[in-house]
Amino acid sequence: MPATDYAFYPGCIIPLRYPDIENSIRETMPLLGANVYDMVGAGCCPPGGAFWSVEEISGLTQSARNITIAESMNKDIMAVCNGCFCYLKNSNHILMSDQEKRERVNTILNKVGRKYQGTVSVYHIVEILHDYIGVEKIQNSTKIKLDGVKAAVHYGCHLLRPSDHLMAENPEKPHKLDALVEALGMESVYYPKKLSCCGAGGGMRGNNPDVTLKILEKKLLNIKYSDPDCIVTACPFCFLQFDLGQKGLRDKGEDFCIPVFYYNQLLGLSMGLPKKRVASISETPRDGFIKRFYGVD
Amino acid sequence: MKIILNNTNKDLVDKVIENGGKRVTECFQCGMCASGCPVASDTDHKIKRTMHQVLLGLDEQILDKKAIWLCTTCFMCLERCPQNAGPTDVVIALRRMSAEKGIIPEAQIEVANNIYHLGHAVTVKKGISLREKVDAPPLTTAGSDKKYIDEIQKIVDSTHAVKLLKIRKEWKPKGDDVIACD
Amino acid sequence: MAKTQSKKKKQSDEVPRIGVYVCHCGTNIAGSVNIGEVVEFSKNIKNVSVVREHMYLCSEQGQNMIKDDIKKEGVTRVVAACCSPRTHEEIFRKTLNSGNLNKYLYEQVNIRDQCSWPHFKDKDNATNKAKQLVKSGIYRASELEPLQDRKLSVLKSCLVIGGGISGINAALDLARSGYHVYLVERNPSIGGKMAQLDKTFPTNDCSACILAPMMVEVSNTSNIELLTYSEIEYVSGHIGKYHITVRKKQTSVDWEKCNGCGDCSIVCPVKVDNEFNCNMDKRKAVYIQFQQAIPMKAVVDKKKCVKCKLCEKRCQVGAIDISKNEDEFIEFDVGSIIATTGYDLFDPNKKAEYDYDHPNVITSLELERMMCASGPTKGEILRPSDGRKPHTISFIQCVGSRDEKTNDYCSRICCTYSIKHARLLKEKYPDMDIYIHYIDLRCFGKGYEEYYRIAREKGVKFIRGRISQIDSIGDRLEVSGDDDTLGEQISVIADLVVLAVAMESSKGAKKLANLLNISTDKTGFFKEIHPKLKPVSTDSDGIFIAGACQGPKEIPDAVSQGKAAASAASSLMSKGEIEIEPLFAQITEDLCAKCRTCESLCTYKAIKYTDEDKMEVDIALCKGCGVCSAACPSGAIKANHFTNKQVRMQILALTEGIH
Amino acid sequence: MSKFEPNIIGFVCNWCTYAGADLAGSSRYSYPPNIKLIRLMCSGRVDPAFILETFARGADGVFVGGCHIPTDCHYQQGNFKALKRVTMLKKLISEMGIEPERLEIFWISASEGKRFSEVMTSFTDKIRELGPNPLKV
Repeated sequence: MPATDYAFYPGCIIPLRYPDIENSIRETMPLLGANVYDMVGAGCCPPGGAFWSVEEISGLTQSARNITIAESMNKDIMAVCNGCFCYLKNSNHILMSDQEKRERVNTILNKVGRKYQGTVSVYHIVEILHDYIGVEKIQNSTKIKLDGVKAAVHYGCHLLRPSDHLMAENPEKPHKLDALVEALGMESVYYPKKLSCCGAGGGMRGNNPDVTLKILEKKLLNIKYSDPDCIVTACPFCFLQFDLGQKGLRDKGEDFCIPVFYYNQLLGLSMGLPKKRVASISETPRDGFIKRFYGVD
Repeated sequence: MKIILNNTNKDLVDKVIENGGKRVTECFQCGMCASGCPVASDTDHKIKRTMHQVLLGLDEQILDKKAIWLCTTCFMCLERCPQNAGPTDVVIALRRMSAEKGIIPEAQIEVANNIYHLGHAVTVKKGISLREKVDAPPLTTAGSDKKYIDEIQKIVDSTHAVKLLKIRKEWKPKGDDVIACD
Repeated sequence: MAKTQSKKKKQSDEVPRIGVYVCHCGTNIAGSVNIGEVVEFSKNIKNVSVVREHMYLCSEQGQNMIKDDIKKEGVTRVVAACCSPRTHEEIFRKTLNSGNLNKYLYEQVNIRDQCSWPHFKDKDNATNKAKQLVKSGIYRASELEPLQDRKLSVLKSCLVIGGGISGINAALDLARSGYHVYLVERNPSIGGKMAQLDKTFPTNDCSACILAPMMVEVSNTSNIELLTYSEIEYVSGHIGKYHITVRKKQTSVDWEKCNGCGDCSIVCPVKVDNEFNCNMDKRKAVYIQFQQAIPMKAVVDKKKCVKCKLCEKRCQVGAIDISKNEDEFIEFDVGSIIATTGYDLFDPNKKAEYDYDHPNVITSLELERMMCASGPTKGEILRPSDGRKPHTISFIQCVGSRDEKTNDYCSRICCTYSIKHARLLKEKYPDMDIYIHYIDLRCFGKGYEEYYRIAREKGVKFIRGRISQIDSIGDRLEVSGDDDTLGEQISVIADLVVLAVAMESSKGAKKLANLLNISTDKTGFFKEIHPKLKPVSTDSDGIFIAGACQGPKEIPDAVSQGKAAASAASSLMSKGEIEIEPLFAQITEDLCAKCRTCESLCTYKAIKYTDEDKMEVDIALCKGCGVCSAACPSGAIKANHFTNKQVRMQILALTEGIH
Repeated sequence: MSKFEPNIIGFVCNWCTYAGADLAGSSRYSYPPNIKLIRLMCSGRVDPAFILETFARGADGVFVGGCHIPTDCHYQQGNFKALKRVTMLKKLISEMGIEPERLEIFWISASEGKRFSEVMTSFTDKIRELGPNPLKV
């Protein structure tokens, strides 16, 4: 069972594209009793699109390197991105169960003075918030309630699937992020094909800008079904897809204009943290939402 | 075009299994994979057909075309496959085999080079300026110090990935960004 | 008043008090017939004393309702408006019986199969018709008479026709229970199609190894009289006592003396196609059918024998007498009959596009014989054209099945046996390329899905799409088709093509059906009374069916049915007597003019003119068809339960007041 | 004045045509509700007097339903006897002024539910065309 201290694995997108999300995590988690410590020198997880797609060992070894950083801190990893969570946890699983691969990985890691031992676990921030901190504690820690606000929750693929390794949620009927959203007073609304992909992963955003927007458009049309006030996710890559993707669609003349938040950003705002630090970077406007429901400019 | 099944690659199934698509033979073509696929309607990536092509040994039809690189790896097919045939695993295996033939899309090469040179999948310099804007603490991840990037480079250099992903020693990331730790 | 009269007074003499019961059958009837209207309408018909409705009249609650009315309301006739008497009459007759009312005072009106179902789109007309039919039933019920069942003694012996796996099981089960069994088989040996198989799915155990011990047991069981090389010539009589005539075809070999040594075959100079090996090799004109034959006796093929008498001279026990030509006729009586005559294979020549003329296009049974160690190739798979081992084999499914031009039904076993062949071949020759061209894979049995999975794991290629034609390309065959998933035309250049031919009703089935007076369905298979609830019973009492003569069936089902038929025959015979419906003809002597018209019309010779100048009905022989009654010029013959009066009341009801 | 709807009565044997009607019902093959059946054990039970009486009482059409000729009869030859009687009766009724087409004999087996509905539909159409039984005033 994870304790109150976590090795904070920020990944790539949060620290380098949405550092306001990073701030929201750094500042909300300790208020709920979960202290986060930097994994100094942590590299890319790496994701499925590049290294995993060409060779298993290179992906596995880079993941192992990241895990060894947490091992040296003697703390379980808190992943804040679905991709990071999926690939780190999957690697951890392979390395723990497959001795032959572990030895091959350690042979390479030895060259950089590291050794994978298999002493830490990987958690997604949603699991930590829901399972270990709990909905009640979150409810009690917020100052501003978003009663009557409708949120479309997007889980993202790699928090749920493949479920037999990740085991973070019921893959066909997840509820944790919905419960967390409702802890802020919001209503998590139904929309069709809620578990389907945002269209960003697997190299799709980079390789096929047109296709990625088509998939996103379908996703947004489904979300539009229940006319929510905002989209909430706990994956920075899905966040990026919704944020930049909506801009892409807007440039093509289709403006959905649905504000997007990473969960901890809303949590921070509800706790009264300053908007500038926790929710100030986005291409899809959300100041209106923040002003309307939080009364902050 | 009529396909003569005798002339197909009889080793394809074994190669796919070797590369991680371990349960490909379990497929009985029910179509569950394709019916939930987010890209099927907009692209040539037809996962049910791909599974069948593997079983029949039709490697040219898969590896020489880029459809397998259109998978978003959402794992919906793998999650729901009633035979646990692992369609996503099969796609990944095929990508590995495709990369061996030198077929790999540009975006993959760019991300891999970013990781190799910057420690991250995205460029770093832009990130650092954004961090300053929102009063984030100084970056401590791999992109913050050349010694961490050296580690990653040593790791990648020890694997085939360096060749497969066309890692270039002279790399200039896209945009106006520069390598952070030069 | 009726109620105060002595109970001993015959129920028919009283003014009938009719109870009418209208069943909803859930929504089956109530969905398109207005039950309330039918109930109200019935109340106003003469002699009706009680009318009630029920959600499910055949339920215990519904039956109790009827019994209560018989007891408390003094109901003396019961009319149920519900489903078909063909399925439910017996149930309600029992209800009357247990309510102490003669069970023939019951009339069933079929407002489900004849009103609510066929007229489901037209509620008004369905309701009107239901009213008229109920009225017809009520009118008829007024004229119903109490009848007593006939008791017939039942012989404790059974004729089993067909010595395949189903018949063997039926015969053994009955013999073990103490009944005398006559097992009649057309071929020289029992064993049926199963004896031709190499291995059986889903366990892949050797067919001969599991079948042969049962065949031996048949020959060792004293109360089984085994009549092979024999056919049913004539059947007469009735349930409890059928008189059977069997034609024992002439073998020219005295089986009492023959010891099965096979010397006769060795010297015989005449070679003929060996049917047991699907004509892929030759046997002699005097032969033993196959290695494990039961009985292990030689037979002279009279059509092929050239009468050289070499065998006669060679036979050391002097068993052969070629001059014997006459068939022998054996007669006996049995209490019940079980038909297990199996199936025939579809003739693939009827699908000319599959080029069965080509030596390398074979049927699955031919492949099966090749795979068998005792078969024509000693277990090796060799191309018939040149004896070379094939490298690529295509299996084509549904040849003659699921095809309106041939047989529209599914033959049920072909998918799994083709998978069996593919698996066995892949195990023996891992390099072999095997394609199964299917339209649906139907591997529904216990353990079959797993069996199919292993075939996939072994690398058998399954391709969905019917093959359109086969062409010869040099010494190979091009199998042209479509791959459903690829959405492309495909072809396989195969060394051998195996056709999964359909199971069809056997060629002698129709003739036997006529001898036994049982029905066949439109595909020629024997017809059971009810596909779900009476799967081995026929519309001739005391005659049962089992195995593939009823429809395509795999071994486990054929065995189960053989055992089921044995159980059904056993429960019929165990008491030694049974009660049957008293639907026989009765002659009113005063009216009879002894014209003897009836005598000449009766198929069963049940009416005879006696020495005392009387016409007499033998009620054991009379089956109650009523032909005599319809023909009697003086109306002297009453057809029980379908009397002139009863029928005329129905005519009256259906023509009265509707103009 | 409402359209003429004929009243048609069928004498059917228990083993083939009655069972065929059951199958038509359970397969939901519809046919005109003008058809009303009287069940007998065999078509050979149909007394010519039944048919004459039915016409005399005003029925517009009558048919006998039995098992296929030659071998399907449950009682071996009852269907032949029915056939002979119907052939004779057709002549007789035409003498009486009733069109012989108003009387038919059909062979419908227990497995021919669809055929039952087709035959009933065409017979009803024919009687409808012929109009009411001329014996009716």
